[in-house]
Amino acid sequence: MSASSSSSSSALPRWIDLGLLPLWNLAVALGVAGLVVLAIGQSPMHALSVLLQGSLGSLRGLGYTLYYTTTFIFTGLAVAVAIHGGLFNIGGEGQATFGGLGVGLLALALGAHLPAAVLLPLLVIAAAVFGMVWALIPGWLQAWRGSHIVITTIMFNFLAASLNVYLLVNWLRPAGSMAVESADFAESARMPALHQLAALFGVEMPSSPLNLSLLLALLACVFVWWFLWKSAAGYALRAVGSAPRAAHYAGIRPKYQVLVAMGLAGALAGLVAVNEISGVQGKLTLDFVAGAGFTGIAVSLMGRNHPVGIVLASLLFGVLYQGGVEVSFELPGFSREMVVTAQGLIVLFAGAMATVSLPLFVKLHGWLSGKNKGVAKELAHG
Amino acid sequence: QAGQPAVIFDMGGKFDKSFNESAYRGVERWKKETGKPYLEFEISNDTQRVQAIRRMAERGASPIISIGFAQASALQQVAKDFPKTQFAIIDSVVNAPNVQSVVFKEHEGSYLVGAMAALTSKTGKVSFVGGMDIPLIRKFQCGFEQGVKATNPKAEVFSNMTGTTSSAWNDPTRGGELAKSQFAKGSDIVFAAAGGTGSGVYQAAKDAGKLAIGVDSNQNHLQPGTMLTSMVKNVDVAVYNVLKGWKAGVSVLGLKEGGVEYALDQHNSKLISPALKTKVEAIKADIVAGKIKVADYMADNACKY
Amino acid sequence: MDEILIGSMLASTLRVTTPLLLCALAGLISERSGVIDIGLEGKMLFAAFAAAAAASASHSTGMGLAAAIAVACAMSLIHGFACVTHRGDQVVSGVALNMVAAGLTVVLGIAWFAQGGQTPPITADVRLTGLIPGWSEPEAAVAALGPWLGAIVGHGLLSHNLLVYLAFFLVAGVWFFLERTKPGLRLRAVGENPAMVDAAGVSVPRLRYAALMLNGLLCGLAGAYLTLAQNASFSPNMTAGRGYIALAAMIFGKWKPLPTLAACLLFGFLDALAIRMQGAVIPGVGEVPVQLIQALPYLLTVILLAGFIGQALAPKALGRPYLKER
Amino acid sequence: MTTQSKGTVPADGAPPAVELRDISKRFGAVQANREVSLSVRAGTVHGLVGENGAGKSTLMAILYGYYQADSGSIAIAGRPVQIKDSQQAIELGIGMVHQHFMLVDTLSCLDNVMLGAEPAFFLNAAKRKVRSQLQALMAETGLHVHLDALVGELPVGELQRLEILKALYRGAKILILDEPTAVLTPQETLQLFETLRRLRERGTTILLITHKLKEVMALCDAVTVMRAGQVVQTKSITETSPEDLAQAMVGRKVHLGRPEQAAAHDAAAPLRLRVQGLSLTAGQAVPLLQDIGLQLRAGEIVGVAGVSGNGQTELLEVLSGMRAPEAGQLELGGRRFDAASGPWLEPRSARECRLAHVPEDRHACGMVMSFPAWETAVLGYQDLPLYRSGPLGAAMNHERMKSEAAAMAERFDVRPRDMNIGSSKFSGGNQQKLVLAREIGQAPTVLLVGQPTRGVDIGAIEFIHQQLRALRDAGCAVLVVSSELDEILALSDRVIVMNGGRITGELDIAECTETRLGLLMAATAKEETNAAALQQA
Ligand SMILES: Nc1ncnc2c1ncn2[C@@H]1O[C@H](COP(=O)(O)OP(=O)(O)OP(=O)(O)O)[C@@H](O)[C@H]1O
Ligand SMILES: Nc1ncnc2c1ncn2[C@@H]1O[C@H](COP(=O)(O)OP(=O)(O)OP(=O)(O)O)[C@@H](O)[C@H]1O
Ligand SMILES: [Mg+2]
Ligand SMILES: [Mg+2]
Repeated sequence: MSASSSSSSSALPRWIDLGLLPLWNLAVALGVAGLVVLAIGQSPMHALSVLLQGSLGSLRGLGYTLYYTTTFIFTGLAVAVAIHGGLFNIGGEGQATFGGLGVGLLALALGAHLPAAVLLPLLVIAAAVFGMVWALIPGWLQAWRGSHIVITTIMFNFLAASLNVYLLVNWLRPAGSMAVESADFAESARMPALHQLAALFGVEMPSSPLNLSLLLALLACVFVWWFLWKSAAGYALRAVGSAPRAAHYAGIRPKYQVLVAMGLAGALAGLVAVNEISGVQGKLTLDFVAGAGFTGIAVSLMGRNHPVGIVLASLLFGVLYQGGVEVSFELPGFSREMVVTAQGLIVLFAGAMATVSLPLFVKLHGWLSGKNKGVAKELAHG
Repeated sequence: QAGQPAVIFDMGGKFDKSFNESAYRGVERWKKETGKPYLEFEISNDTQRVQAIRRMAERGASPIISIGFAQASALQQVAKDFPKTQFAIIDSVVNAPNVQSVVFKEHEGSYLVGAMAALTSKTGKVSFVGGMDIPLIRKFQCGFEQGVKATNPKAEVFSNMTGTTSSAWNDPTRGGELAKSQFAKGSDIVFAAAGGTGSGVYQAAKDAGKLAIGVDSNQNHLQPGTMLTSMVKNVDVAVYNVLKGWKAGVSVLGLKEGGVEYALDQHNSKLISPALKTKVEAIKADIVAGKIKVADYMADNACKY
Repeated sequence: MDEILIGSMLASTLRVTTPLLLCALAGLISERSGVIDIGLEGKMLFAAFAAAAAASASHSTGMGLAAAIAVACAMSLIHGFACVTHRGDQVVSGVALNMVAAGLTVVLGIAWFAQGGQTPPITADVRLTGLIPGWSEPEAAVAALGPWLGAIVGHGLLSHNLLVYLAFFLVAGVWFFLERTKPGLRLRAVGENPAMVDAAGVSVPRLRYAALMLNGLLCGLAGAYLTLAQNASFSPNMTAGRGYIALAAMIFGKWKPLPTLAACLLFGFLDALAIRMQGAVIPGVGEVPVQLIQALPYLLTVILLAGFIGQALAPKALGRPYLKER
Repeated sequence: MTTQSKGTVPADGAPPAVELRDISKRFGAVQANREVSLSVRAGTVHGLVGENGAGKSTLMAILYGYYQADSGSIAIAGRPVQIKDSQQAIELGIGMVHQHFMLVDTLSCLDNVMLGAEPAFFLNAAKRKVRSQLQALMAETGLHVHLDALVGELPVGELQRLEILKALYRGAKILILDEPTAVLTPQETLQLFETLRRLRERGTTILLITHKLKEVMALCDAVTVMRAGQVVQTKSITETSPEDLAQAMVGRKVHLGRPEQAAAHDAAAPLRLRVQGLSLTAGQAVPLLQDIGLQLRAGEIVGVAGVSGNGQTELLEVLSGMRAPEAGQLELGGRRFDAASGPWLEPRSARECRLAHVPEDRHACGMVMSFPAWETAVLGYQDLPLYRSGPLGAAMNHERMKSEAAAMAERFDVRPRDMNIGSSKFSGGNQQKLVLAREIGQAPTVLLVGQPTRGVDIGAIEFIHQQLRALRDAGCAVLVVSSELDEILALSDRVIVMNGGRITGELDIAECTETRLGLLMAATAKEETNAAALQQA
């Protein structure tokens, strides 16, 4: 179950296919979610306005939205890179958890001794390396032992969770503390939050978990884009992903490409920890990934496995998460489960059913244009 | 909205049938009596804790009650930004001038139900099902074991933990399996401290004709007739009192203060013989009087007794 | 004593295996027809809710089962509408269904029963009880049949409810359906080469919808088992990842019924084993950390997978929506 | 172009078996068929020829209900019909043998035949019925297949027969064959034609798409020529000739038949490649290659003839390093490889030794279908410095890739020229040109070519052959594997015949005649392949 086809249609120009259509789908999805809100006796319009107000309307709200976005960008990329290598990585959850271990252990060990300028880069590396390791093992098992990546990554999610609990409860937890979390990191191990940086420049900004990791995430996007479509390694990776035999013919070793794909994917997932652990919590906690690994699957596929798409999809999910919180604040009786339901519906209609209205658009576009005739002739002569 | 109190439930959600739900009952009672409204929020990931507390504070809510130790560090952060606002936290201690901390001596209550189990067990084997292997649960476990062993030194205690992911608190099926495995080893009374997982444990006990002990809330009604008792942790009372009269500082509620107790109601009255009741009351008195010292796991991260 | 232990372990293995097995078979049928099903978790969850809700409301086991199957099939239909009819992404659709199920079950539960998403417990007479209910207690079985026979055969094998035996019977059923019947042949073919099936004059969508209906049926049974047999009420997210484990078991079983059964039994057994190993003490080392034991089933799975099970070949057309273009 | 008697052939009393009127079909930008009219007399073989992408397959797909025409009407035996899907086509007695086989590899031949037309609910019963019917059918038509063998394990020739059986089993009165001989050997082709004639006797109407005009002349009663989605002409076979057809297809004169004399063969020319004792066996000890030894010298084209499935494919795989043999030594570009000791040649090292390889299966091996053509155009050479840029050459040099691709398209007349189009969108013929251009591009000293012109139209064939000869004359050693005897004869200076994984004969082109080669290849070839198939089944 690898690169499942994304719903692009050669018949439509990009601006419709990648611009108008998704927006339309989103509208439809919101409409359906609205019906559910209506069904439970709330006003959809109000809910929607609260959702948007709360997630984009205020600086703090925006901060939270972008903070969620950051995490989803990482997990989304982690899925996308694997898919381009022909692999389905459900292991983001575990890889991120493991990345957390990396950050946690390093921060606790060196936090006291190193300045931020030195420590933070190290933490980023640690997160990436730990996540990478946790993905490389399944990758290796897939390539050399033929163990199916989907099984192993699922199993490794559980394994990472177990290890995390064990270390936290028995080793990292400060004596006498009830909470299952490590001691607080030293300041030098904290990824600076945006409002703190702003404060340095005398700009007053409401505090929010948004931190430099967002920059890291965007850099990761650029890198992934460059890697997949510009670099030689990416060329090999995509070749293996979409035509293993052809890749073999071309002198590319599929086995090693599996390692490359999973390694990179794991590293990206691991970076979640930089945002959550170093950026926000300031300590290693039990369940900081909280399902982001799985959400990454939807993010990546809705973003058509392309960095730009992934950023947009992540933003959408960020809005849904933060907006959802606000909605359950503002609308009494609007439980977090309703938020989850609405999110599910939006993924269903804007993601899975994205092609439902495709024919409509093709027709519409068909009327409005009679171009590409030239190409037609060419091909027909082909 | 200003001046309204606010309650922030943790991951389990306000209907977890035990801890959060107990807190929920507390506010509801206050609401009924005073007719005043209150604000509430259910956490669904780590980051929301700070967010929720801060959000409530900004709206001028006061007092703001955080349910569960997991919110301690979040509260620590926010409380200092809102010195005028009254905060409270259940199950953990936050040292700040504007925070009231309420903690319970779960070990005492657990000791008591442990003793009851030992006194009731025919096989001399009883068991414990925990949600996740974390300090709080070990605290329950440790108290329970003490109670059993102190009452019947020859008694055996089997312990199982449910899982390592957050679903460990919500997996009745697995809870049932754990209980059944313990029954197969001869246990005839099981004490569950595992949130939603518990309901599976109680069901299994009922199906197997064994007895179960509830936790946090009075859960006797869940399986009338096969619930020996419940180790009640009066979070509702605590919350209610905070709402009634908030006062900074730490309040530690044990058997003495009525913070923890064992549940006795129409659902389990048949199971608690007068003889048993007197014995239990005696032990309770001894603990209250300090004649019996119940070791607290948290004291030294080990179950020493 | 230890025969009791073995017996209870056998019993536990079968109990734990059953929902996995039903789910895995459901996934197997769908995926053999070329449709990925990540949504097993969600379908099972919603079915479990439907079963509990309907059974407690109507005081009828039948209603419970019917509701569970109906709901699961409905979700399969949505999946089909998105992925078969409109060629949407099968994985996204599955993920979405899981999210909706996780949320909506609780929302409805609170709305209908006001018990925080739990359903009121269903009465004993409505629940599916064992063939020989008494024997669900080892002691009773032993008393009736003597130690070993009683513990292992009586308690271990004969103390279960109908769904358990049905699940195991269905393995044979699914195998026979796939390998020995006309629709089965077509289903296998459509998962490998839909264009061929189409050219042979058989409708690809109709076949895949049919597969999805069977898939719904089985998911429904799996969910119903959780709330009508293993437990007596629904509680939020009670499937706790079993859908994904079932998915793993199906792949482990290489999309074939019998190997899938083996994989499910393995998971069930390892689980039962791990439960009983908690608190075990290794001489010298001391007590094994409970987390390690809890991780054991997953660890062993990985090792077995790497050690003995070779390449698993998925159906060729799996995950590829079918259009009539090359 | 000759437009006389465009459309239908003069009708006699009986209504035509098939009557297509003004069929149009477009795929997005592409007008695949433009107002095509065609009528086929019952009980005749009607040829359909045209360049790659001319619209032949599409037209037939429409007749078979696989695609829906945008406009136009269809009449079967004079009765106007709407063919909504293949089911209907089948009910109307139309059978189709697709260009890309419509078979399920993981099922047995028997299952494949009855799929969709199972006579009973339970397969055992169904199989019993079908088996007996098929045995009768096989006896009657001479189409022989191993009913219980898995399709994935059978040689293409047999699959071809299986496809026809499938159609006949469904009671096809009108049989459409899309490039049936593209993958067959002369023997198999002759057999096929025998069968088709016999079917015609039985009154079956046959529509035959092919790129081989000889076949048209040999078999057809009438022939229609298509170009760019339109019908150019329809003539009865007696009024036309290969040259006439070729001209109509391509729109210019095409040189057909035996080429100019082969290169003077000199034994002194430097040795480019030598293998000895090459042997390879499949999983279940089925021998694929047995003790193969051959040499390639500069400036010669060596043709490998043989019934497909007799080891040619494997030979290419081994020589190109895609597959390591159990035993054998290889000398290439001054490097020695021994399967027994040390690693075998790998595709990468092969290219370092300036060995280029045009694979048999261009769809799965030669290109990455999901890549744009300009990315496919460097496949295998992605590591060449000229395609790299940036520090350490970590990045691909897209400008360079695109310009090179454009140059290839220009030199090899790949259509369309636009290299940004997806590789899959090019017709096989043009795909083949692109791959060839890529492999020849780096001036190799050894070139391995598998089925250079399979499914390629005559215009392109002529061109590709010219290119191969030019390369030889430039001093490259070329090994051509082809199941087309014509092609072998047209290209080779020396011919090797393979049979059952062995080299059963080596002839100089001078001593080659079609019959002689045919005999060498055919000798017990069938038994061989059957044996292999049975072993595997
Ligand atoms: N599935 C398709 N989607 C889009 N365009 C198509 C499709 N099939 C064919 N075409 C277009 O229609 C034209 C005719 O295709 P067709 O397969 O009929 O050519 P052909 O005559 O069979 O070529 P060949 O001789 O190589 O088989 C092609 O040039 C192509 O551009
Ligand atoms: N998805 C598609 N979109 C556009 N055109 C297509 C598509 N698939 C096939 N075609 C066109 O259909 C025509 C026939 O395709 P096909 O693969 O039959 O070519 P071909 O020459 O027959 O290849 P071969 O005979 O070697 O299989 C080609 O011209 C190709 O351009
Ligand atoms: Mg064609
Ligand atoms: Mg062709």
